[in-house]
Parts: sequence; structure tokens; C-alpha cells
Amino acid sequence: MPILLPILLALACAPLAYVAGRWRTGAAAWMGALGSLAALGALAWEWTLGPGRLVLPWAPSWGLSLEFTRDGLSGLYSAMALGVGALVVLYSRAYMPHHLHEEGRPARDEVRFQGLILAFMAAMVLLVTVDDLLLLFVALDLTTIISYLLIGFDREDPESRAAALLSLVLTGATSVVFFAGAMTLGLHYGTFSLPLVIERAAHDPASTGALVCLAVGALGKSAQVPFHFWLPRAMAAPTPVSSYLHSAAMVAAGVFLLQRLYPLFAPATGVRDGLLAIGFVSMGMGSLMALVADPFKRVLAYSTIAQYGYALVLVALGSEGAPLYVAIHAPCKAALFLTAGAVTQVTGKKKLSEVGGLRHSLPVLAGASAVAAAGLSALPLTAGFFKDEVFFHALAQRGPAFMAAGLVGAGLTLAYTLRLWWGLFGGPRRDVPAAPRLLVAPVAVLAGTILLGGVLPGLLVAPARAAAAAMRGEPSTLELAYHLDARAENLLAVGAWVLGALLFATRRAWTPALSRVLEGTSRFGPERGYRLLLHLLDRLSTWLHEKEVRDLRDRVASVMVPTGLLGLAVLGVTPLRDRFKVGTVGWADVTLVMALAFASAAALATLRAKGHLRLVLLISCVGFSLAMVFAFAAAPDVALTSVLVETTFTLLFAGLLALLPPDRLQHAQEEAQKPRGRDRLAAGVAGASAFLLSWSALSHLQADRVGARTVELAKAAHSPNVVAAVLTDFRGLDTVGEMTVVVAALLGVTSLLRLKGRR
Amino acid sequence: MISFVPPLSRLLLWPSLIIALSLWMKGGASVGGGFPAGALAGLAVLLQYVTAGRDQARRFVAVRYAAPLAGVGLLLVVGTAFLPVVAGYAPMSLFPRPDQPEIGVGGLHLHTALIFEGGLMLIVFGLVVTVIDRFALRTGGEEEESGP
Amino acid sequence: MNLIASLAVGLLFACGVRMVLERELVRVACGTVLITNSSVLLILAGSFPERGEALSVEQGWPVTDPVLQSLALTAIVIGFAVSALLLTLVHRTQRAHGSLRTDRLVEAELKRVHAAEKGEGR
Amino acid sequence: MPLWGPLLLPWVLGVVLAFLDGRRAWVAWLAIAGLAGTLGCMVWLLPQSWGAQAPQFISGDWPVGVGIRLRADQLSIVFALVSTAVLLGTLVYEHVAGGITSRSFPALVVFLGAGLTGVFFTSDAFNFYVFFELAMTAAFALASYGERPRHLRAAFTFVVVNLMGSTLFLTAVVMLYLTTGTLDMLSIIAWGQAGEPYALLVPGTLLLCAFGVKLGFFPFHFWAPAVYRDAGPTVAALLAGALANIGSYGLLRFGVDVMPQVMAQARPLLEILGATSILYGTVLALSRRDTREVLAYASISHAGLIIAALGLNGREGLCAAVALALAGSVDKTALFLAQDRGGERARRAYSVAAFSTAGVPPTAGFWAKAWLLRAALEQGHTLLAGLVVLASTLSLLALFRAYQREPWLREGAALHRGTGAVVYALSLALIVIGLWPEPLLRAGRDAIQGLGTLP
Repeated sequence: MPILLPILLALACAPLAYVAGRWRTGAAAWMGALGSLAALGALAWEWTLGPGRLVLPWAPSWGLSLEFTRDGLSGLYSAMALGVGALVVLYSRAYMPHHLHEEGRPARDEVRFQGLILAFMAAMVLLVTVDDLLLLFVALDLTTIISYLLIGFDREDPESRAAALLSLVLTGATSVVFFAGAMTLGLHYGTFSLPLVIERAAHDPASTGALVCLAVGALGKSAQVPFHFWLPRAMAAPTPVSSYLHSAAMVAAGVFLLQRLYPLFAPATGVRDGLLAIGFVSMGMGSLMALVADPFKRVLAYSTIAQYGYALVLVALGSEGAPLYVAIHAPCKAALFLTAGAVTQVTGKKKLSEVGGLRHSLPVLAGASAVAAAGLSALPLTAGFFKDEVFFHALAQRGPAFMAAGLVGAGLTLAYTLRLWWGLFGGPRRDVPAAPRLLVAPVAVLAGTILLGGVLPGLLVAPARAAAAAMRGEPSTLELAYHLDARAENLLAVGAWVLGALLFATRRAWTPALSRVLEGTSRFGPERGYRLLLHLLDRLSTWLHEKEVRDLRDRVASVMVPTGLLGLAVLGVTPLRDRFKVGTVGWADVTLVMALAFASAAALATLRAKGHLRLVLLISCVGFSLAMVFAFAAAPDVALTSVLVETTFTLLFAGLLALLPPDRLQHAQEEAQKPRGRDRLAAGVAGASAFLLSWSALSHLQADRVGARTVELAKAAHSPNVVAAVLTDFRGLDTVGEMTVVVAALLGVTSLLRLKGRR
Repeated sequence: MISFVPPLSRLLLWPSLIIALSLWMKGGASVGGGFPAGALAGLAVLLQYVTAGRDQARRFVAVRYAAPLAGVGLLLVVGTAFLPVVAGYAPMSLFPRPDQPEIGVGGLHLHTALIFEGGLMLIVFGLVVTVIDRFALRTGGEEEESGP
Repeated sequence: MNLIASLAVGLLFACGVRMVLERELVRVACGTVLITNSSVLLILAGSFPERGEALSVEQGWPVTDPVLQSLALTAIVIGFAVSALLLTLVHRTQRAHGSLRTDRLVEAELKRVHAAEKGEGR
Repeated sequence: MPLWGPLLLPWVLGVVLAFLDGRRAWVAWLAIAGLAGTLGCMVWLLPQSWGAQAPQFISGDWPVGVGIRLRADQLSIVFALVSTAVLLGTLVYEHVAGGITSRSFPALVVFLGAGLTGVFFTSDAFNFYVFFELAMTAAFALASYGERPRHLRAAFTFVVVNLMGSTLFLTAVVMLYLTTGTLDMLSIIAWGQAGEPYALLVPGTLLLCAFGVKLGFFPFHFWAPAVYRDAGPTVAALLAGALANIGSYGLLRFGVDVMPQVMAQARPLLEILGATSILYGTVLALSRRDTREVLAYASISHAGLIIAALGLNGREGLCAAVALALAGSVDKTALFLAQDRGGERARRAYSVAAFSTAGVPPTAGFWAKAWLLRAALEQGHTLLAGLVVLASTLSLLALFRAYQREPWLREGAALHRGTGAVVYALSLALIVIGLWPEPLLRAGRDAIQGLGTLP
């Protein structure tokens, strides 16, 4: 049960904050932060209890249960989500009032925002704790839904609405693909429970198709090429959203999935090689874009794409440092995002080219963000150093080409981080008002954590090992320490610093050329493809809509013609086609046939009838002829009824004609009889089909019908007239229903033709 | 022509109604039943509308309250169908039951089917008369409806 | 007999469909009446081969299937009720659109659709 | 609770309401109370339906075939429950949204409820037709509710096209009787097992087309966009949420239960029609400007999903069809009602129902779609699985484009507390089922348990 405690506390945060917010707007953030810290405390306590699992019944029909796990991976990611979450919520207390004021929205909306952030945090904790494929997907889509609401929080802003929709569709679509993969695996192994799936997969590796589906879901979430383009657009969201979702939470979910499911991927070298390639491409693309982007949130977004590329490479290589990498990256990136938000709030600017020289006015922020930047670019004495160490370690085992790629990547990271920090704080002095303390404090806390990790790397070893063990299913031997020797990792790190510094120093020389090249290539990117696809679908949709049936006639024909064709086809291809019986016509039938002929003639004549009155008379002529048919067919009850109905109906029709304005009738009449060829064809198909289908049915008459039994029982029903007995007694329920139909029609008539006035 | 049609139609009304009633009563034994009875009675009233006009036709209570009459008819029908369930019978059990003796006065058999058919008659009468009445009311130009 | 009866059913049905496909409300209503008639005819056509005395319970007489008769009666009544409703609807629709022609209905509908498609813009 | 309870209550209530003026508040509340009572009766009946012997009676205690048999097995009761609940929600909505403007509205809604209950409970083919007509006639009369020209236009289209469908259905039932000599469904099943496999093909074809018109899948759907767009929002919710259930129920009852041999032959056709409907509906929904039209096309694609599920071989497909129909019914009602007036609560309800329609957890629609996906993958039908994934994505896009485009997003018009409560309740039901799917899964699994001869 203690496994649930952090989850329950995390789930309780949002409602508690909401309630607190109802009391006083400012209280929501503190309540939320308190709740998440409590959850963090519970997590730490639980950590001391060692690994465990909890299974609760859920949906036995599908053999599903709520399965939670407590292992290194879930602990590490939960701690990350809860810790950063608490800081971001506090930060938003200082950030949102200003933001809402600028957007012209009521200050109360701040509570809604914080509630959503906390809900997202809960979803994230849920995601990393569950131990079931279906539940993984459920939690994954929960994060998608809440991120949609968060990214589109500024709902007046068309750009942020579009960004929200883009991220919803892209991450939603990829997660549905993930679900298809999960379903395939679940069906294949006969369970959705993750430990069982992994156990069974050890003997019977998962199919490549399913793994690719799972990987697509993860790539979409982690904003990797080719699904990366939603992330830069999502920067339209308020900064706390970016700093949480796009550093520690949402994008981490994708890589987390791959780590959680790593045992499935381990034997599939082909899929892993593909992931490796995607990781390197994302790394390169993200880093290069980060080098030229101007809005500083975009720089950070591209950097996130690149950094998760690193993490992807680590997972694909099966390195035990993969969870650690994500966990160290998160506070660095979150701190930088928070810095960016603070700078925007203080200066009102969003682009690197518009700010600079803020180190004098915002000294604490500058210092703290310098630590975060150092962490991101893996300088020693920060925790970030170790994220690159494990990275280089993994690459070094694969060979020089990989090492070179890693070196370039790390060099680029340093270059764009320097560019960002220098762009914000370096350069000629500029004075701005001081930032609110609450805006700076979370950055400082994060910076402190990064420093602590850098100075005392021993603290990181235990969680990193536990997480690696959970990911790879074998005990980990990960070592984190500073070694002052010439091992490959150290050489690569030094090489990367040199490269980064060189790139930064010479930035004016290559920036314009690089931006031109990148601009050129973006024309062929996946974003362009996505837009083109959407555009084509839109055009197809509009074209179909224009072509679609609008006329009542075509709507009727669209029912009758397919039915007719289907009926003809059924008669044409099945053995029914040989079984038509012509039947015999004796002398006794002559009257019947004549009456039928009369009815048919009258029906045909209606088509030629010019005037409405003549039309109505011909229709009633059909009816009376049919009544005659019924009389000759020894069905006097039906005959009597149909005579009376026909009479009433003719009079009603006449009444209707009297109601209609004569000029309109005249006008309609002139226009009416211009049949289109396809109307004739439709009627022909429908009629032919009706003819053949009824002929077929009449050829298969069952001689022994229930009707005979009713005749026997009529006496018991005290009714000499069998038809009356059937109507009122045997099938009386039909008659009750039929009479209710009449009353319902009557209600319709009375409401359509109301006594007094209209409406 | 105009002079003798209205009196004639008024004269015809009562015989038609009596025929309708007999159709109803004899429904269990021979051709007839509630539906033709109701339609016939409706037709008789329709004749009044055609010849004497709406105001004259609405002298009869049954015509003015035709629509509620249909409701009463439906109550009768549903009641006959479902009241037996109170006594533990299946719905649509009519009395006398198959094993019970018939109760009859002369050629007329008393049977709950009669009530059932009576309900039918009222419903059909109500529909026919109401539709006619509403059509008659609307005849003679009215303003157009407009709006989107 | 089968052939003749089903021919008549097919013909009535074809005429009905043809009428429903006309451009005018009254004719559409007439068409539905014809279609209903054709299905009632089909119901009773099932009892043509063995038709006999409907009212007799005496042994040995051929009897027209009473179940089919009652189905036909029910179908007639329901058809009547629905047609009455359709007639009033014809009246109201023509008053609302100022025309008996179905093309006017289409025009009015298209106008609304295009207003919706354009009005909101991108 | 005897079986006739949930049938009798709305019936009698409908008759009583026919006398009263539905515009008065107490009359509307009476109708609401009656429908709620019906719902209660059905819930009461629920355990009996799950018992060894489904509750049944034969009218007048006549022998089987002569009298009409009514029977409430699991399939009947779950459809009846959901449809009545949807009707109840819609009626409450219309009443609290500003009052009913027509005298006969509550009576007609209750008659619609009686007709639907009868359709779901009856075990007699012709009685099915009669109840079907009762529901249809009530819907015909309701379709013009509001009585503006566009409502009348929608009503006219609806009536004429659906009359064709009803005629097809009547013809099919008569042919069934002529061929098998009985109208009792269980007897027809017995006949079909003994008889030749092709004999029921003709009525089967007509039934497919008739229910196609009701459910609105390609190519029988062309009436649907116009009617759903032009009819009043409440009416559209009634038609799409409750009445369309007749189509899915009818296909399950007649296709799977009564004529499994015909169904076996129709499978390829159903798959093609289903796939076409899914594609057609989703693509057309994509760039519509009018939210109602988006919803109309989304419901066409949803109908396609149901058909495709029926077309799959084996049990799981049928379970998926039941789950899709039930979840879709609530989804569509919530969507049509929520888009009516706007406001914060309606927006939230809309987004929940939209997520459910697109199959995003944690909503009921997710489980239904998951079931379809599961059935498709189990059968190795990757093409259909891909189609489901594509449809989910595109409908997500289409529904949320509409969500963002609507003026409500900007204005956030104040919504009446009561209407908000109704749409909230519907979306809450979707979420609760999403979080605890066992009832839906049980319903889907058990509903097809007693049907015909399954492979």
C-alpha cells in the first residue's frame, strides 16, 4: 500500500490547490507546492522500503488489474516530476499574475493554471509508476490531454491555440500508434502486465512491427525527428508550462517509455539501430537550430530536442546511464526556462537580439542560470559533468566514429548554451527593474541542486544504479567520480569544451550562413510534409463536400439504388437465381389479375398526370383497385379498411390541395415534370429489384405458417372472425403499438397545425 | 343543388354513425372492427365539414374534442392490454379467457375485445377529424412564414 | 400468379420511387403512398395461392392466412398515420419556403452551408 | 420487476402526457420523472436478465408464434438502458435550457422511449416493426421541433428518406414470414438452423439496407448531415444518440442472432462498407466549418466503426460493436447538447465527449475503440487496425478544430446551471466508465452471450 502514497498525494495536489485557490488566489500555489513536497517526502520514505509491486483489481473481463511498481526508474522519474513540479508551481505564483494581466484575463485564472500543472504532475507520476501496458497508455494520454489544455492556456491567442492543437494531434496520433503496438504485444503474450510480458518476451522476442509502434509513440512524446516540430511551436505556452512540460515531464515521458520497455527492445538490434540514428539526427538538427534561433525559448526548445536525442542514443546503446542523463538534464533545462521567463517578465522581450547585459540588474538570476548553463554543457563541478561522462562512456565502447559524433554534439551544446547565457546576461550593461524574489528563488534552488550533485557525485550513484537496474533488468555497476587521467571520456569532454569555445568565439563568422542553410532545408522537413498532407486532406474534404448529395431526390436515390443493386446482386450470385416459380393462373384468378392490371395502369398513369387533382384521383384509383384486389383475394377486412382509408386519404389530399396557394401549385406543376435520366434509371433499378425480390420471396412460400394455427385457436379466443382474433387478441400488442403510432402522428399533426397563431 | 345537399348530409350523419357503431360491435364476428368503424365515423363528420362548413360541424361535442377523444381511446386500448397484469395474467389477456364460458346476449358476445375495438375506433376517429379540422381551419390564405 | 403479383408489386414500387424523385413536394408525398401500397400488396400476395374464405372457421375450407391479413391491416393503418403527418409537413414546409419545389429547399440549404463555410473564415 | 414494467410505464405516461400541455414545467417534470422511473425499472430488471433464464412473456399466454413473445436478454437490456438514459438527459436538457416550446414535445419523447424499449424487448419480427414505427413516428413528429424553416426542411428530408427505410424493413419482415412461416425470432433461428442457408438472404439484404438508413453508414447516410445540421440541437441529440441505436441493435439482433448464416456471407460487404464509412466520415469531418456538420460526419465514421466491428469474424468483433454503439450513443448526445449554447461547462463536456469519440483515455469511447483494435489485431486484420488508428487521429483533429473555432471559445457565454449539469452528467458518465471500464466490458461481453449460434 505505501506504493500508492506518493501517487495519492500527487493526485490530491490539484484538488487541494483548487480548494485553497477558492479561498485565496495566492494560496493555491503554496498548497500545491506543499502537496508535491509531501509526495516527494513519501517517495523518499518509500525508497527506504526497497522495491515492491502493488496489484489492485480493475477490469477482470479483460484480465486487467491496476499494477504499480516501485523501482529505481519510477523513483527517479517521480522525484524529478515532483521536485521540478513544486518549484514550477511556486514560480507560477510570481509569473502568472503578470502574464494574465497582459492577456487581459481575470487573476482567478491563475488557480486554474496551477491546478492544471499539478494535474499534469500527477499524471506524470502515474505514468512512471504503473506497470501495465494499457495503463501506460492511459497515463500517456492523460499527459497529452493536460498538455493540450496547458499549451492552449492562452486561449485568446490564435498562435497558442494552433500550437496546442498541433501538439495534441501529433502526440495523440503517435500515442495511438503506441497503443496499437501495446495491444499487439498484449494479445501476443496474453497479458498486459509488464513483468509478465517482459518475462515471456525473454523466450519469444516481440515482433518488430509492435516494437516500431511502441517506439513511434515514444519518439512523438520526446519530440524526436521526424515528430519534433510540435515542440518549438509549443513555446507559445506560458513559460512555466514550457519549463515543466518541455524539460522534466512531457518530453521525458517518451524516453521514459523506452527505458521502461527496454527489455523488449534489447534483442531487437534493428529497431535499436534505427533509434540510434534518429537520436543522432535529432541531436544534430536540434543543436544547429539552437545555434541560430533568436527567441530564447526556441533556443531552449531546440536544445531540448537535441538533449533528448542524446538520451535516445543512450537508450539505443543500452547504456546504464540513460536514466541518469534525463534526470540531470531536467533541472538544468528547467532552470534555464525559468530564467527565460523571468527575463521576459522583467524586460518584456522574447528575443536574444533584443536583450543583453542583464547581469548587473539580475545578479542572482545570472549566477544561478550560469550554474544551470554549465550543467547543461557538462562543465565540471556540476552534476551535468556526469551526464556527459556516461554519454561519452557509452560512445567510447562503440568506436571512434561514435566518439567523434558525440564530441561534435557536446561541443555544439556548449556553444549554444554560451550563446544563450551571453545573449541574456553578457554584453553592454542594461538596467532593468529587479525581478520578484519568487521568480528567482526556484532557479537558485535548481542551481543549488546541480552544484550539489556536481560536488558530491556519490549522492547520485545510488538512484542512478537503481534506475539502471530497473531499466536493464540486471544489477548496475555505474560509477560516478572525477578521474584526473587521460581516459577517453575526459579527453572527449575537453575536446568538446575546446570545440564549443571555438564555435562561440567565431559565431559572427558562421551564423548568417548557417541560418540560410537551415532555412533552406526546413522547406523539405517533416513539418512541411505534415502541412502539405493536411492541406491535401482539407482540399479532398472540401471537394467531396461540394460533390456530396444535397438534393432530397439524390438522398432518396442514394438509399434506393444501392439497395436495389445489392438485391439484384444477391439474386444474381447465389443459388436463389435458379429458383423462381411462375405459378399457375386459373379461371378463378381472372378477376384478381384484372384488378391488378387496373392498379398497375393507374400507377403508370400517375407519372403522366399533369394536374394535381388528377394525380390525387389516380392515386386513389390505385388504392381502390388494390382494395378490389384484396376483396378478390378473400380478405374482406383488408378490403373494407383500405376502401375507407383510401376515401379518407383522397379527401385529405384534396383538402391539402385546397390549402396550397393555387399559383404555387401551378408553378410547381410546370417545373415538376422534367425528369432527369438518372431518376428514371434509379426508379427502374429499384422497381426491377423490388419485382425480382418479391418474386423470389413468393417463390419460396412456406406452406406451414402460423396463420393455420391461429385459425385453429380462433374458437378458443371466442372470436368467429379469425382476422379480428389475430388483431385484437393473438397479436393485440401489435395493434396497441399501431394505435400509439396513430396517436403519435396525431400529436405531430396538432403541433404542426396549431390552432392559434404560429409559434 | 346547394339547397338540398346540406340537409341531406345532415340526414346521412346519423345512419353513418350507426353503421359505424355496428361495425364496431360486430367486429368480433364478421367483417368490421374498430378501425373501419372509426374511419367511417370520421368520414361522416368529414362530409359535414365539406357541406356545412367548419362551424356547423363543430356543433358536435365529439368533433370539438376529437383529439382528446383519441387520447381516451388510447387509454382504453392500453388499459385493456395491460390491466390484466394486475391480476397476474400476461399482458394482452382478454376476457373471458379461452377456458372460460362465453357471456353473450343474443348474437352479441361480451368480450373485452369490444373495449379494445372501441378504443381503436375513437383513435381513428380522432385522427381523421382532427386532421380535417386543422386543414379546414387553415384554408383561406395566411401570412407566410419567414426567417432563416 | 407469383409472377403477375410480383410484377404488379415491382411496378407500383417503381412508380412510387419515380414520384418520390420528382421535384415537387406533393408528388413526393404521393410517391410514398404508392410505395406503401406496393408493400401492402406484397403482404397479401403471399396468400394468393391458398386464398379462400376469410371468415369461416368451418373445417375443410381454404382460409386466407389471417396473420397476413392482420399484418396488412397494421401496415395500412401505420402508413395512413404517417402519410397524414407527411401531408401536414408538406403544408408547413411549403409555407416556410414559399414554394412547393424541392430545389428551393436545396437552395435554402446551400445558402446556409455556404454561409457557414465562408462566415467563419480561417 | 416483471418485464412489462419498463414498457408499460412510458406507454401509459405518454398517453397521459398527450392530454397535457408540455410547455408547463410540471408536465415536463412529470415526463422526466416517468422516464427516470422507466430507467429505474430497467435497472431493477438488470439482474434478472443476467440470470439463467431471460425474463419473457407471451401476450395473452397463447402458444409461441401465435402470441407475441417479449424477452429481455442482456443485449436488449443494455441497449434499452443506455437509450432511455440518453432520452432522459436530452429531455431534462431541453426543459432546463429555456423551456419546451411545443405542447407535445414531452409526450413525443416519452413515446419515443416506449418505442425504443419495445424495439429492444420484443422477440417478434413484426412487433419489432410496429415498435420501430412508433419510435420513428415520434421522431418524425419531433424532427420539426422548433418549427423554423430549417427545422421543417430537416424534418421533411428525415421523414421521406426514413420512410423508404421503414418500407424496406416492413418488406423484409413480411418476406421473413413468407419464407419461414413464423414471426417469432427464436422460431426463425430454429428454422434457419434446419433450413437452407440461402433462403433468408433476400430479407437479410433488405434488413441490412433498412438498418443502414437508421444507423447512417455509407452509402445510406446522405440524409444524416443535413438533418443533424438543420434540426434543433436537442432533436439532433435524440436522433443521433437514441434513435440510431435501433440501427446497431437491429443489425446485432437480426444479423447475429436471427440470421447468423446471412451474416456470415455479408461479412466482406460489411467490412468494405465499414471501411468506406470510416474514411468518408473522417475526411469530410476534417474541414467543416459548422460544428454540427463535423459531428454529423463524425457519427457517420462512428457508424462505420460499428459496421466494421460486425464484419470481423468471431466474438470480439461483436463485443466491440456493442461497446462502440453504447459509448457512441452517450458521446453523440453529449456532443450535440454541449455545442448548443457554449459556456465553460459545456466546453469541458464537449472536450470530454470529443476525446471519447476519438478514443482517447480515460473515457468510455477509448475502451470501445480499444476493443475494436483488439478484435482487428486478433484476427490479423492489420488494415482495419491501421484504419482505426487513422480515424482516431483525424477525428481528434476535426473535433478539436471545431472546438477551437467556435465562438464559445472566445465568448464563454454564461450557461444555465441546469443545462451545464446535464452535459456534465453525461461527460462524467463517460469518464467514470473510462476509469472503471468493467461495466462496459461486462455489458459488451455478456450482451452477445445469448445470441444465435456464434462461431
